[in-house]
Amino acid sequence: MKLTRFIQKLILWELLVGMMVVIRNQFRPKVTVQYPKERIPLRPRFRGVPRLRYDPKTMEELCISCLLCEQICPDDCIAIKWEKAPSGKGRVLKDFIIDYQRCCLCGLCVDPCPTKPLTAIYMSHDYELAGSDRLDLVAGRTDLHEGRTVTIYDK
Amino acid sequence: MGLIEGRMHPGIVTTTVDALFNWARKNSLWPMTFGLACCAIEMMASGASRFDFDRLGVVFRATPRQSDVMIVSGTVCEKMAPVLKRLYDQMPEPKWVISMGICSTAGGPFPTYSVVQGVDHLVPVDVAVAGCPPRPEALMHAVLRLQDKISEMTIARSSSSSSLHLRA
Amino acid sequence: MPTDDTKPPAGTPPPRETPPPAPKPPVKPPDPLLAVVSCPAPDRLREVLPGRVSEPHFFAGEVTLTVAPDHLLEVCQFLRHDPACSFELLADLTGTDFPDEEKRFRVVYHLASLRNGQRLRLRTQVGQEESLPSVTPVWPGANWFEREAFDLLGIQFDGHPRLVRILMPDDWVGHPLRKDYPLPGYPEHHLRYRTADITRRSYVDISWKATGERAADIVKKYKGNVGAPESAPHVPMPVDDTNGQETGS
Amino acid sequence: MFRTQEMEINMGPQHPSTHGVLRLKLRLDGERVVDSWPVIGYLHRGIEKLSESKEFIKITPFTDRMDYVCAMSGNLAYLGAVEKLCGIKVPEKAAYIRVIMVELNRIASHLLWLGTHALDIGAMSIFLYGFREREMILDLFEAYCGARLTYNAFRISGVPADLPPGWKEECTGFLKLFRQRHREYEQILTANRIWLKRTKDVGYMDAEHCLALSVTGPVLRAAGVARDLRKDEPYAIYDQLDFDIPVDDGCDTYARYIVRMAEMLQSVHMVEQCLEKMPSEGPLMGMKGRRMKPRKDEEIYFAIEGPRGEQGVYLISDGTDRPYRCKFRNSSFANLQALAPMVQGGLVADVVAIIGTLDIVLGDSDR
Repeated sequence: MKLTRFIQKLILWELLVGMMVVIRNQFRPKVTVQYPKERIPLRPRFRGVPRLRYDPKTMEELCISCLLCEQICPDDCIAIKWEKAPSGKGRVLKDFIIDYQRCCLCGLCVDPCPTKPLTAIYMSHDYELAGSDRLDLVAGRTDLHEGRTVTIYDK
Repeated sequence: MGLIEGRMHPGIVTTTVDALFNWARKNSLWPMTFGLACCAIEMMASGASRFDFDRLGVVFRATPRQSDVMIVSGTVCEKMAPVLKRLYDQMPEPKWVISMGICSTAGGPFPTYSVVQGVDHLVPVDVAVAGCPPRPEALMHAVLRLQDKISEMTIARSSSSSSLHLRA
Repeated sequence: MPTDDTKPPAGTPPPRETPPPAPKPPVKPPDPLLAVVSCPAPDRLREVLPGRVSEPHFFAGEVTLTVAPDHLLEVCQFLRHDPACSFELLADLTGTDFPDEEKRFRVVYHLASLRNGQRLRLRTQVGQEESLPSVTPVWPGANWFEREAFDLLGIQFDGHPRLVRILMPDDWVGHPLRKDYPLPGYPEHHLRYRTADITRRSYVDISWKATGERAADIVKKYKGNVGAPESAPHVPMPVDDTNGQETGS
Repeated sequence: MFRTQEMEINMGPQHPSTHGVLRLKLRLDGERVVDSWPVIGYLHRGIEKLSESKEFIKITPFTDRMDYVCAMSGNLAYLGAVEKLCGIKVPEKAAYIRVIMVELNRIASHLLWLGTHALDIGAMSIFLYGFREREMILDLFEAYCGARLTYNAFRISGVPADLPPGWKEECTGFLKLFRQRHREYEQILTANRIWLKRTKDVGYMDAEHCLALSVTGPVLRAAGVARDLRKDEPYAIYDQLDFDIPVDDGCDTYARYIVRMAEMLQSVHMVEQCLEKMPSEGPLMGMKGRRMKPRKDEEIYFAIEGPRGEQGVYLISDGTDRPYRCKFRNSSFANLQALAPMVQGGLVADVVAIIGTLDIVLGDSDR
């Protein structure tokens, strides 16, 4: 027993074992993602920046200006402007601004959204959000519907 | 600042030299490890095995003297602000700043007494990334975007007083 | 001191002589949150140090005792060393500001006993001009907690080894966790760098002036007004004057 | 003969091996550390003050950003406190999902600790391997709640969503793989003579001093005290799970390494049990609506066992839907107090190992 331990110590046994692990890992499949060329498929529940959507059938505004998302936002980054509908019932959305400079992507705004089954505000899969200026990161209603224009690299 | 910058008028010489300089600069962007908060973990993740940052020529350096770009990743607090400014001043020219995450971009979710509401009050920001924290791909996207910006730099003399001038 | 088993050894909690004090008549239906829990500490305190602490208050399975600042150290020493209580761990120490009350700050000590598996909250009130005895002789770990309470609330602790600011810069003015301190802070107290006015929705508000356009275009128009990098005033780099001042602990 | 002079050096706040913005002033006599003075607060964001102006439901995202390496347990500690204050019951299935997430995140947190700690000491490859496995856990989180680091995965009284289809299988596959990989980490490090030389008898602190300095978590367990709130004060469904508390009495950096490595395996064991025992049907939220009315002028302290130690939340209610005071007792803050006594008398090269072994997160300590 003592002899084996002595021999193990002499031939740097535990370092050899560790080196074997490293060598074994050389032949494992590579995990590196070549980002601009290939992209990791996002999971369906991935939370990118929040965006607005139209009703897919009628292409009308889904948001009913109930202001619930504005109230629940922990960062106060949502601002909604609305008017009374001409018919006197309901509200008409005038503008919807999300300040991506403040948004912490917590997803709380989607929870109370009353439009069912599709929520008007949803967490998109946009994650390439670099802007050359911080003020590029304020998204108005057009941006929220169509997505911000971002250069996508695929070289 | 180098010796030749801002001395020549735009011409065939400057464009050739520009191409060489910018190629060299943009493909070896060495950021300083300036991890402050949550985003630092994502920055580490982008340097680790899955999103290997070295592929883009981005090698993290632990000292400002050897780095070209400062990735401010995390909340900049009032106590940290002088340190950040000092480290930025220690970096050699030309230098760039990527503001990673909303905390460093605009104070983020913390409009409080101790948080600097945007690192652009301290240092000039070239690329600001939203997200809290941004995915590692988003940081890589910001680096690619910064490379685009670098490739438009010129050493030619410009009308403005600044010798290092962005044509864009 | 601590043993390997966290379960109380047989017979360690002494048999209780008196039943726990009757709670206030519960509102009906009886709230499970107000149930009385068994804790030997109040009874032991009543036996050994009568009159030092108030009657225990029970809420959600937690026991709260109120103690006057004069008796605080005595009670803490007892709770730490008495074998029936044996609160070895000071889990937390913090203060709260109640500006309307006569004694402004409420300081709580969360104690935990590993040997007996008990928790206890000690509570005391202290005024703005008064000071509390430091419990660092009893639990040395109270050092940083007391520094934090001093830093954020301005509570003075007598006998603390080194009561200096811990979270805020050394030259900060004011105690931010007080209720009369505004959340964005006082602009003149931001000593090192005066950042742009900390207002919520500053950019969003601007963009209201014209709706319907892309927000980026809107913002670009008003860029000069909102502390963009070009317009931010140049602030000279202050000297790091804290260097070397506070060495040694 | 030779006159020696003590020298003061300054590590941080921007230093590659301080794990965040910790500043450490050291007074050195040659290579020996005579005295040290940790300076924190470079990441103090005023979350406690901010919480006082927010409703209970809005504070959860901020708890993510305190202990950002293990955000799930921050969420659980805060929500547990709110549920205790308001007397809300959590459905059994939601409790199971919470425990699965917290334990997975504990593995991820320990992997990050292992990678950075080993990197500081000089083992590079373990950093890459650890992050490779950590990414798998982050993928699982992304599939469940949609975020990689700051999850906001739970809501008051439950969880917002069920596990997505196929998640259980993916998780089981990961756990199986992780047991293999865990063996590889042990093969690289546990008997490695360089690792032993760098960690044995470094940063010694016995149980008495740990308790006196309010140190909890793996540091305390590596000093021979089997203190684990999951066993001592069971919350969620930990009383239905079968697990051991790894304890070592080495009191040094190596003992903490052994304890954390064993904890990862225990977490794997716990997640496996949860996946097995979890009811397939059942409600996910215990209450409807968002308004909550806690009892006026009551205070509550609720603590869970985070990956770094006791993670507690102290709330005072004033009867409204906002807390009057919200104090987070975070383990890194208390554990950092042990840094100065630990490095005292040691070599300056060991300071890095000791910072790593405490497993501090500065967002956690500065709040």
